[in-house]
Amino acid sequence: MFLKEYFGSIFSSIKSLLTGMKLTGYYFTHHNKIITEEYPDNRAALKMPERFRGEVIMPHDEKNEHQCTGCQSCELSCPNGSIKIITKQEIQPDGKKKKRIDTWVYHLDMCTMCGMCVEACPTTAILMGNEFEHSQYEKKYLKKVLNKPGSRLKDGVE
Amino acid sequence: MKTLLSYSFSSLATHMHNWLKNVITNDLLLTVTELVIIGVCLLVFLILLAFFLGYMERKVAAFMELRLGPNRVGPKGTLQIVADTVKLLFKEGFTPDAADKFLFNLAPGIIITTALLAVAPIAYAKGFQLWDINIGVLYISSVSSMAVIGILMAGWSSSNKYSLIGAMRCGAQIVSYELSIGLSLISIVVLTGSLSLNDIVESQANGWWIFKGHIPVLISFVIFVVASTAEINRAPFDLVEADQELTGGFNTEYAGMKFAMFLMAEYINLFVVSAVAATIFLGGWMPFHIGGLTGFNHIMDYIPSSIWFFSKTLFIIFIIMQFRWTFPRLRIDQLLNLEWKYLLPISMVNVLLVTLMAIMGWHF
Amino acid sequence: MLLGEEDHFNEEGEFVINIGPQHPSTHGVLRLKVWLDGETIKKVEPHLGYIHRSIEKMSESFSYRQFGYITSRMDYLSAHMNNQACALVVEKALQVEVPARAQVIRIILCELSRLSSHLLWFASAGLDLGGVTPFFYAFREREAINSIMEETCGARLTQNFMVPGGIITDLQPDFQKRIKEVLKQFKDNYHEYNEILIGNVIFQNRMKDVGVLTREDAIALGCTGPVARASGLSCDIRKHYPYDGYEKIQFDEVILTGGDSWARCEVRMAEMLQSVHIIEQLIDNIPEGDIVAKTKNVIKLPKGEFYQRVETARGELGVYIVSDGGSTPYRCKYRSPNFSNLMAIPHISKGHKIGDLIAIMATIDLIIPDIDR
Amino acid sequence: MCEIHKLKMTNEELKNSFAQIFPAVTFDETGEFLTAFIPSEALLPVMKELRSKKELYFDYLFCLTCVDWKDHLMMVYFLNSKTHNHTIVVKAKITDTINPKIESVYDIWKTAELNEDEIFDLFGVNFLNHPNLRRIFLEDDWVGYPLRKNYVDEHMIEL
Repeated sequence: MFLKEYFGSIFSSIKSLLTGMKLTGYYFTHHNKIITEEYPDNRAALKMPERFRGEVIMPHDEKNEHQCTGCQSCELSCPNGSIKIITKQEIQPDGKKKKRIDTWVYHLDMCTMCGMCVEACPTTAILMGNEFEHSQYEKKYLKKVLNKPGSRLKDGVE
Repeated sequence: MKTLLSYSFSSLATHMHNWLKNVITNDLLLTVTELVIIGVCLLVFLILLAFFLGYMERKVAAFMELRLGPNRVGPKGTLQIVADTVKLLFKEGFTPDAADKFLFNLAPGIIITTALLAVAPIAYAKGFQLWDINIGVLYISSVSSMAVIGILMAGWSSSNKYSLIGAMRCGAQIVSYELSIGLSLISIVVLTGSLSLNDIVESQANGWWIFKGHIPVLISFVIFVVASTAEINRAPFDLVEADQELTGGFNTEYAGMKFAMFLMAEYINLFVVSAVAATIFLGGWMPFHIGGLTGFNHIMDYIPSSIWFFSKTLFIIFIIMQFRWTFPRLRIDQLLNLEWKYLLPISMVNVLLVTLMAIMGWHF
Repeated sequence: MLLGEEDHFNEEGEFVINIGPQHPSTHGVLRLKVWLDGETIKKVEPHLGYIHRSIEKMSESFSYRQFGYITSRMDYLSAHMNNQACALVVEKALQVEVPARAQVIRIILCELSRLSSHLLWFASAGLDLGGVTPFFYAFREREAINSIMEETCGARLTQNFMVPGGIITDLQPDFQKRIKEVLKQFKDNYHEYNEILIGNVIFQNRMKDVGVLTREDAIALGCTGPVARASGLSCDIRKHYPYDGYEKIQFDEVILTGGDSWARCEVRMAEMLQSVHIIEQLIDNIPEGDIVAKTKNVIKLPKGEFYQRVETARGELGVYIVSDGGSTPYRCKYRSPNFSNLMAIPHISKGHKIGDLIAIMATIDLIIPDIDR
Repeated sequence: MCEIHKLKMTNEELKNSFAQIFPAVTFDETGEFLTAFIPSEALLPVMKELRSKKELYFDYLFCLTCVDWKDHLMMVYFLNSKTHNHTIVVKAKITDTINPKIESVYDIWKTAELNEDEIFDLFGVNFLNHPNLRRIFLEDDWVGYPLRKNYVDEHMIEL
């Protein structure tokens, strides 16, 4: 009885070990199943999903116009304080003074890519971009100004 | 019948000897010079071998794990291991403050020396053997068990608690598994009647022991492979290092060149045990023959003996690597149970069976 | 307290080692102080706080829309469930009805992340025991799940997809197709997990009769999730206190009575299949409609106290909000599953070997940021 | 399952049973769970009764926390019975905010050990008879108790 158990355990153990070796042996000989990618080499083919949240961007159209009214709801909704909007008073052609953005400061180093600013934006002036390679040698490069120099608010956006 | 490669090796050695004899007249100096030349050649060979095995292990692991493996340095990543070696060379070889500095620095040397000593009696090809000692099997089993001294030394002198536990595990593990290795080697010694590796290879001229010796020899082959995996501390028996438990075990505190020596010793040991297994069970450099098929046997004979030897060795190395990349690690008490409850009793009974077989002449 | 302030041996001749804070198998910066007698563990004392970010304190300054996002960083493998708990507690306080479509999508994504979390457990359990290869097999499927998360939610781990009232955006068009592909891939490869690790005799011997947690101890220690269910304790929040429409779904609560590491493994392996089963029920029946219920721009909770629990991949996550009627929580407490499960380690690892401690840690499956919060 | 539901107590029954243990208790039923208020001195005997009494049998302490109400600290114990599946919240008021202390419930529920450590660390409540009271998250020499409302962080960076 003891011997039967003893040898039975040996055989079942060897069987389970051989099952595992069969699997690794199978994958050793089937190189087409390889799942890893050679990352920087596949950059051309690498396409991030459209919704991927990599950074906050502010799209400008060909006339260098953005849609940000400077309402600061993104600044309020940001949990980390990574957005700072500096506004200025701009004199309109009709002589009225209006609040416009001066600089839209984005601290990428503090951003957690939660996307709440984009959710809060009433004019869809900002979006989440797909760029994810943000490494820089110095922290100061991570502080970005999103509105381009000389850009202005698109007409009709309030 | 002499194959090309083995012929050229022995004749090369003879030419060399004759040439040196003309240049150097002093007998002692001649011997020393020849030893130095052989030593340098051997070292270069072993370093290259360690490089190759390191590369092979990475690729084997990678393919089993659905990865590409090294692919950046050199074509197909072949120079990766060179890059790693260069990195290790330039790394600071620091010694911990609380360490026993003499022993700490001595330990890698001892480990690599024991690894190198075991290389001596291996027959690489027909007529190509560094040292045809008549007690080759005994020599190898005794030298390889000396590795425990180096590991204990490294673990104790590091003054690191993890290292100490690793070293203590090593003591228990290597001492236990020596027994099974010895017994499984004895079963072939019994069949051959000689301790010389050369004789053992010669005895397999008409068939390798693994085919001739029925199931008992197969069992001792399996036991030898398992026990020698444990002897050289490779997964699943790598409790001495046990990255996930002891963060590296005995070599936790080592870095740079000293660590590289441990790594090299590991690969040399891997080569040695595989070579011994190939020599003893798979016929060493003997070609594969099937009785009766003369034509087939002739074709087999034309394959150089060194190729036979290295392909058999590589096969066993591959098996041992596959163990490592397939199985999880054992626990220390299970490791000892495996030896004392399973491998040792089985190999003892097995030696009896083999002896009976040898006396009655039941083998082919 | 400095590391290594004790000598190698204390006065009783015990050997004291620190496992962590930097150790390969603590899965983070947990430090276990272990008193050893040879290889045998006499006592374990956890030391925490290496990744303490005071999420509870931070939540006190966040609005009710913001405070959920940071919980993705607690148990980062159950980010959806954590966000869901925060969304649910606000919904409970405001008595908002979540649209049916949002509920179903929530469940699908939660079960998907439970599946991916258990896959990561499988991967790291193999790794902890020295088998590196299972890691990659599990990550193959996990990668596919993460891609879906990336395509749908915009991030792989810290999704921040569930907001008070529903979900943040609608699904992407080929969501159902992608999920079906992943489920097929998972089911096709499920047998490999058994072949490479679960069925392996070494793995089974390492796991069986190791770290036995009895039912009584599981209750007393406050263990939840697969750890408690392996001890025979029925504690699935999805069954006992259903939320988001779990009451309408057919699934089994996996309960085993072994209580050892092996039972914990089996519970998780079975729960993977249950998650697949849940997703399969729902994937073709996602109702049309709104994805988010209307809530005010600035959410203010009524004065009072609210407690909401969800079943994350590791157990019961409770969110306790004390509101003083303002727009930020007055006090926010997360009853995290790992914090309670951690207590099981000192309790059950006594008398085992160091290797067993690693196996126990692997099967308790701790996420350290969730412990420290 | 049927048996569990049969034994599950309603809020009224729970109130009655609780009042038998500790008559001076006050209740609040506005929240999700029945909440019982007891003075902090009476905590330990009441809790022991809650745990051991057959028909109550609160064996599962699933959440243990503290709330700082500026003039007092409120310990909150969420209790559940795994046998009967009823839940109660016990609140104990600590009026002394300078040097708050309360009995540890470690003897009754083992899960309290780390939870009480956490509360000691972040609220500064001293737990009497706790086996190993220590700061688990913060450093041993940390000044102040961060989750108190009057805690001022000198290292805070204004954005």
